[in-house]
Amino acid sequence: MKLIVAIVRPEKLNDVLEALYKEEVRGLTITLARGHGGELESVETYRGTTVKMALVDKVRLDIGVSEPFVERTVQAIMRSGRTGEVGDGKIFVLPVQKVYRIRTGEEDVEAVTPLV
Amino acid sequence: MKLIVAIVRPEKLNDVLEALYKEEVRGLTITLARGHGGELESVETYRGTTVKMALVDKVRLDIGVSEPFVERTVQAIMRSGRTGEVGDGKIFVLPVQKVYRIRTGEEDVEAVTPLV
Amino acid sequence: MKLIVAIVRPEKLNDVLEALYKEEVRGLTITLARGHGGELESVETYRGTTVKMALVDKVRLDIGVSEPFVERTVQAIMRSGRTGEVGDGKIFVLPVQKVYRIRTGEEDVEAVTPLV
Amino acid sequence: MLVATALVLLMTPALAFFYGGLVRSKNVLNTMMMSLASLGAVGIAWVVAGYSLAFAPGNGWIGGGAHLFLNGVGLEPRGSIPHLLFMAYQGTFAIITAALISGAIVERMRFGPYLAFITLWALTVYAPVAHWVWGGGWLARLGALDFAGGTVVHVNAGVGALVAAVLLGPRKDYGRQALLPHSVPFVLLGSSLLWFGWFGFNGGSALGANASAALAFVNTLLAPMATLVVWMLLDLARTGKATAVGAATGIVVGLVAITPAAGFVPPMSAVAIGALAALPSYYAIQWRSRTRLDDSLDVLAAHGVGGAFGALLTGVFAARAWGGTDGLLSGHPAQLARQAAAVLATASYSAAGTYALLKLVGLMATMRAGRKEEGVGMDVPQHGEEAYTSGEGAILVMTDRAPAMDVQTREGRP
Amino acid sequence: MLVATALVLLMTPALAFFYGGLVRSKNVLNTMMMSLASLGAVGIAWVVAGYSLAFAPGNGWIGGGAHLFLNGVGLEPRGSIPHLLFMAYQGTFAIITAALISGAIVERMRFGPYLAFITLWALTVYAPVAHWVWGGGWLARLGALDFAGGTVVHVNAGVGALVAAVLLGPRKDYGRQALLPHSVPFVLLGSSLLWFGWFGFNGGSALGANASAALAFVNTLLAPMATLVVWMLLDLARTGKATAVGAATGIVVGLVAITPAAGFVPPMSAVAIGALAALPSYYAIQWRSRTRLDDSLDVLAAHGVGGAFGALLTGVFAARAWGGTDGLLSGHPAQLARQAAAVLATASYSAAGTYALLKLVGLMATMRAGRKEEGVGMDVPQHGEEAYTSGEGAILVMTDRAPAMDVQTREGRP
Amino acid sequence: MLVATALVLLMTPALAFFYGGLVRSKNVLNTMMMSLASLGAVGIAWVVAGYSLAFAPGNGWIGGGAHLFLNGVGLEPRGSIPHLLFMAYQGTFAIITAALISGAIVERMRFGPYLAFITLWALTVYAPVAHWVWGGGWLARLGALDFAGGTVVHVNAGVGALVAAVLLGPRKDYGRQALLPHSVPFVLLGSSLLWFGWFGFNGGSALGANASAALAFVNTLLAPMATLVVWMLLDLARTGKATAVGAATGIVVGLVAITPAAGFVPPMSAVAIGALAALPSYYAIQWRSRTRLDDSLDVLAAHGVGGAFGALLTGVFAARAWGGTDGLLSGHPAQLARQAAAVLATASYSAAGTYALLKLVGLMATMRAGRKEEGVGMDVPQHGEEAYTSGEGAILVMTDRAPAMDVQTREGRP
Ligand SMILES: Nc1ncnc2c1ncn2[C@@H]1O[C@H](COP(=O)(O)OP(=O)(O)O)[C@@H](O)[C@H]1O
Ligand SMILES: Nc1ncnc2c1ncn2[C@@H]1O[C@H](COP(=O)(O)OP(=O)(O)O)[C@@H](O)[C@H]1O
Ligand SMILES: Nc1ncnc2c1ncn2[C@@H]1O[C@H](COP(=O)(O)OP(=O)(O)O)[C@@H](O)[C@H]1O
Repeated sequence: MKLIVAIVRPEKLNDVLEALYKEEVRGLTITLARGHGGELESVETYRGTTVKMALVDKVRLDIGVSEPFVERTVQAIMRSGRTGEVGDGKIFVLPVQKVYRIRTGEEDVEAVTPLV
Repeated sequence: MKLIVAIVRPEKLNDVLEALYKEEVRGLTITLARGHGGELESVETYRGTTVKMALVDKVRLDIGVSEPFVERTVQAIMRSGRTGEVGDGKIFVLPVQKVYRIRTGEEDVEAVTPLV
Repeated sequence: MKLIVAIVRPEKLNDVLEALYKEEVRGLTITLARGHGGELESVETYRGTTVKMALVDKVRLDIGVSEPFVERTVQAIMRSGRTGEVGDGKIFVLPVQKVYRIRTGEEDVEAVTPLV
Repeated sequence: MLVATALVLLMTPALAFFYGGLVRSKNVLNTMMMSLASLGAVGIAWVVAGYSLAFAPGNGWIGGGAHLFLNGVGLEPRGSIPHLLFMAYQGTFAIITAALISGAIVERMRFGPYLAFITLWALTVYAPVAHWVWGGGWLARLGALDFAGGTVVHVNAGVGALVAAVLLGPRKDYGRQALLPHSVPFVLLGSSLLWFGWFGFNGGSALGANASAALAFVNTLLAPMATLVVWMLLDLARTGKATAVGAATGIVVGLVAITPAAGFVPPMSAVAIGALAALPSYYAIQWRSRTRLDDSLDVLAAHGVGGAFGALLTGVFAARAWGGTDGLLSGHPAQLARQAAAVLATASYSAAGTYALLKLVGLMATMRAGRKEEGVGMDVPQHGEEAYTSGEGAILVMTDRAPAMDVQTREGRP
Repeated sequence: MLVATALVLLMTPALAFFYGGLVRSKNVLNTMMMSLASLGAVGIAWVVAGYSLAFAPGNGWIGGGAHLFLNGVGLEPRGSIPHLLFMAYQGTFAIITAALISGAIVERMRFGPYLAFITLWALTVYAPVAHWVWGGGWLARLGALDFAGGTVVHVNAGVGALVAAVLLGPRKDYGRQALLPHSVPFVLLGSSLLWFGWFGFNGGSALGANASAALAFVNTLLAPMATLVVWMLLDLARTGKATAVGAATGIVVGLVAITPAAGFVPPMSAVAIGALAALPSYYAIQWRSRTRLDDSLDVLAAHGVGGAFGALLTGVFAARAWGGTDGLLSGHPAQLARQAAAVLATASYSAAGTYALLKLVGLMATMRAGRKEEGVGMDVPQHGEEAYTSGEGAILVMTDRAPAMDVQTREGRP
Repeated sequence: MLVATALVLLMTPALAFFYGGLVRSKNVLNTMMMSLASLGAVGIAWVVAGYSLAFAPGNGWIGGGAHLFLNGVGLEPRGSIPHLLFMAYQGTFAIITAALISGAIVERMRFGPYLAFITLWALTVYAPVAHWVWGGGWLARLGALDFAGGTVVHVNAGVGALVAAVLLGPRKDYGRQALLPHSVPFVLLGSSLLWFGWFGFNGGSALGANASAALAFVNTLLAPMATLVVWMLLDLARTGKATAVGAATGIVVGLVAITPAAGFVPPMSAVAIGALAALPSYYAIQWRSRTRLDDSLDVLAAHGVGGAFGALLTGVFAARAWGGTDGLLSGHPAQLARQAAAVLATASYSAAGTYALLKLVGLMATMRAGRKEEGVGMDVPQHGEEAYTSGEGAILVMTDRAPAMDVQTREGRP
């Protein structure tokens, strides 16, 4: 089991969700985040105060997947989240020791398999 | 040391916090998130536009615990966060290499023991 | 590769960012969170209702770093995020299996090295 | 009068913001719609029949059918203003009174039954009471003073709210979880616009830009100032902190309390009424929040108690020299008794009428939203919308296509 | 009249909130500025030349140059009010009409070209049409009825909006993603304040506090009530849910539809106009959202369709007894033809004029924001601000220092 | 006049939104309460003593005690309006003037001392200055022109704000972090409602619906339009982006600048005053933000500088033909000198008085919140509330139980 944490551009989120959908990745959780990297900073002014926004809006996806899905998921995000400009984001693959489905108490692989 | 990441329903958060409190889990961090799983999607309309909300509001808990607490914490969340309907959420248990308490610099087990 | 997850006070965020900047940590992602720990709870009243806020605003930083940076990063956060009062927060160091840069597909160390 | 009517109309949206700010964000649209829909439903009901029932010639208890569908309501003067304008002005009062009740049942009553309820309420509870006091009915003959609606509007709505809250029962999380206002600035916006609109409510009730209007106007300025000060002091004494929700509530209570008295008492008495009125409402709110009575936005405490207290104080402070009948302080305790009679009569009728209507509506349809709906919030299930959206993760549905369309949209794009 | 002018002025910020609530939060400042800037740009253009072009003596098509720079516009009466005040009142109409168009092109038009466009539009499209109807031009002579601007304001703006939406093209995500309102409470605030301000718009158009004003006023109250009710019923029938955005839209459509008729029809006809007007606009919105026509905030459906329909219904319901010329129902079908002529003439001229102006502005500057700018939202690139900020991670820049200053600030502090 | 008073009353909540939008969300309630509380504290102080000190017969420096507690203030006319109404109208001016000062010390001054300060300020600084200019005091005799309060209100508040900002010192993060407005739409709402209310402020100062009121009204419309245009152009020239906060500020500056001149200058001069007034305030703000002077919301630059500049320009543009005394352009440079004298006198007295009062209040209580309180924000420690809550994690406390109750609540529920 792995937890894939991806930071992507908010304007690309719909594309990423679509790509994941096609790869049959069904469960995921997203969080609004703000990132700091090599991106161009945007300058804003409020009355006399000029401000550089060093943090740029991003979306974070947390996706728990079983081993066979790891590569497909990563590739799908990379394909669909890319614009080629600085700021496209990162993907981290974290080891997971255990996964539970709260509703049923199922564990690990069963916990992330949709029961449709 | 483990980091327990739980995704639960926002309307269940108070119950979960209460259950954790009884298990003497004292430290945790929550984040507002939105999830996508097998839940029924809700349909909304704005003027002529009809929209399916594919993402449902969830709350994410991050709880750093020492080994002996892992099982109790997981069970407490499973008990209190369950409604039995699709969408109750998941729990991930991640390995942690090191924990620090910023205030004192304490490490690992001491770092997560409350000092009341 | 490690993922450093730090929970800090929002009023200390600017100091932490500055300290990380000096340590040449360039990439990071932040999320607004709320924490529960040993902090003094604040009491609020709305009409006849009195309420204890058990959750305090915090900021969560996720920083992916290569091994040589781990210690410097942790120390920088500890130094700059400390006030000495209860509630300063925690740092978790998680193992990471793989990192990708979405823009280029670079992996691991290259993925977190800025390309200025 | 044109301006006064516009100002009173504005009070209903103001109420929408006052109430909307006090609820949780998942119910804000539902709460606001409960006020705004009154502009449509009650407004049209008023035109069709309400006005006639309240103001057409009838007996001491109810008006007649002479003005149904605005029959015979034209531009000829009624008193000093065109009849049509008088009808419109009175209509805005009916609208806001019905909307006030919604504060007792927000976050749990279904929208359809609510609409039916307030429309019927305006016709069968509000219109008769308005007739009693302003349409030449028995309370008018008795000599009860109600300048701009302390009993007709506020006691009436407050008691209706109490009955509605009891019949619907508390919200599922009431008393278990903290149910906090999602936007206090909206509450402040609402109470400010209410104050602004109330100048039309009280000032306009003199039906002309004369000395009586000026007095009512100034009193409407002074009383809430005093209530605001006393409320902040009570807050400071109790917890050391002057709350913003409290300030907004204090302003509204002051406005309510001065309403029956506005054109009948001297200005320093208005200050006294405002100051005194803070006390019963303040403690009523404190007490209510410790009971199982989930009058969610404290309509009873603010409007019922404030209105009743104001009506009684009118009997105390009214002075012939300032346009009223002499009250207790001018040596006529009888006036106080008349005021008490008006309050009691209104409260009893409102309680009975509201009870009967809600039972009736309850027979026709389920009034209360399910527990799950309450958990999700009323906005999405009842109105198909969220108040604040980010749009992410929302999938567009093409309404003219087959059910499989969302996959198709996802894949069939250029 | 002073009050009426102030109320109409308030409509432009009200529109800013109505429109601002409907867009995504990354575009809200841009959208609101599009309305507010009209207060400056169009307002000054009106003083300099617009008023003269519309109301100075001229021929049937356009006014003259006699009142350029307010020359000869003083405190002497024009009709029953001071000439200066008449100028100001008319100016507030020009401002809001130009601002209305912005609803068609929000979230994608650059701000500078927009300013140039609406300023020119007010002078070359609005001013002549105002002259035709109210300045003694050919439509006035023809006998077309337009009490407060159904054609001049609403048909004119609606058609202009259509042309602008077509020329600019849809937003990049239009029809692909759901573009949802970021704050429905703001939409409700905007529509409520619009209603409040509209009393000045219609009530003030009688140019005095007389019986005609009272009629116009009451009709402005009744028509939107009816539209609101019908709109909610249509919503309930279609999806089972009465939407809040729908309610706000219904109110505006009712206001638009009664505008040309306000002082000419009896009150029950106002109710009828309001109720009927819901239908075409409701279905126009349903239809529009399924096309590629990205008239983003439905200016055409609400103002163009609503205004045209209202103007025609004026020809149906107008009655001499209530201040109008007799219409169809009073046995004069000719009036309906005159109304249709006015609508057609305005629509044609507005279409042609808007087209020409946008082509002209397009020659001078790029009108449309880039895809990337659209993605980021217009607020930061066009206005250098965000609507809602938390301030975290914002680095202060000392404007009087060298470019390296932010590092210096970071390190050089005490 | 009734309407004008209501409009001026609305300006104080409008100010609450203007200021509240400009601060960080953790301080918004505190900031809004600083304006709203003035409605209570200063309002009551005005009734008790302020009105008498300003308008009862006295000497050239201060009024007398004849009208304490509204003694002798009734419905008899004073000039053309009831005396009581005159008192109320003037009261709304005192309230807003005191509230304006709060912009200089938001996000750090404790609420109790603030209340004490503005109440005393209204009595000892505002009331005398109002007496000098409008109560028949020495500036009135000198012949200084101040139509609606350029010096009395704006210079007075602006200088008071400067002194308060200096004495309290900058916020702890000022100049180190970016302190950004949390809701620019609220700022726009506030400035729009200010404009709307200002028609009462300037239009009402003619004390009647006459030609002078019409002139004041139209000038209040035109001047801010010009300021808005110039401000946007200055913004575009400096950074290429027309900011929304700038537009809101520009509107307020234009309103301030025309205030002393509104009923004395021809309309094209109002345009000129509006346009010119943008410059000093714009550059004052640019300059101020680079200093250590944390006049947080630029009260000095907008109101002090704008008011002083407007008062001087009144001496330049005033014309007997339009209701004023002849000014510089009409060949009477002496008027300019008189204006300068009025500005200087007001500024000096305000500076001295504010300084003395703050020192006095500082002796009684700690005025400044602690660093930690500043970090957390003023809302929770000072008012016991948050502006925007989600309610999650809030534990209900039963107020009538023992301190151990929250555990008990957690466990003792059904
Ligand atoms: N080391 C890191 N740890 C966590 N998040 C990172 C890290 N580096 C970058 N990010 C996230 O990725 C986003 C884009 O990264 P950046 O380095 O600017 O672009 P790119 O990946 O295209 O070179 C950042 O805004 C931040 O949210
Ligand atoms: N693989 C996953 N990775 C991360 N989060 C998930 C995953 N699967 C589900 N979730 C989260 O759990 C929530 C509920 O999951 P779902 O599968 O719909 O219900 P259930 O667990 O009851 O079958 C989702 O909304 C999402 O937030
Ligand atoms: N075990 C934990 N897991 C996750 N987050 C924690 C944990 N303990 C504390 N935190 C976070 O750290 C914050 C401060 O912790 P707390 O224990 O109160 O203070 P301190 O670290 O100074 O003793 C909490 O608000 C919470 O966000």
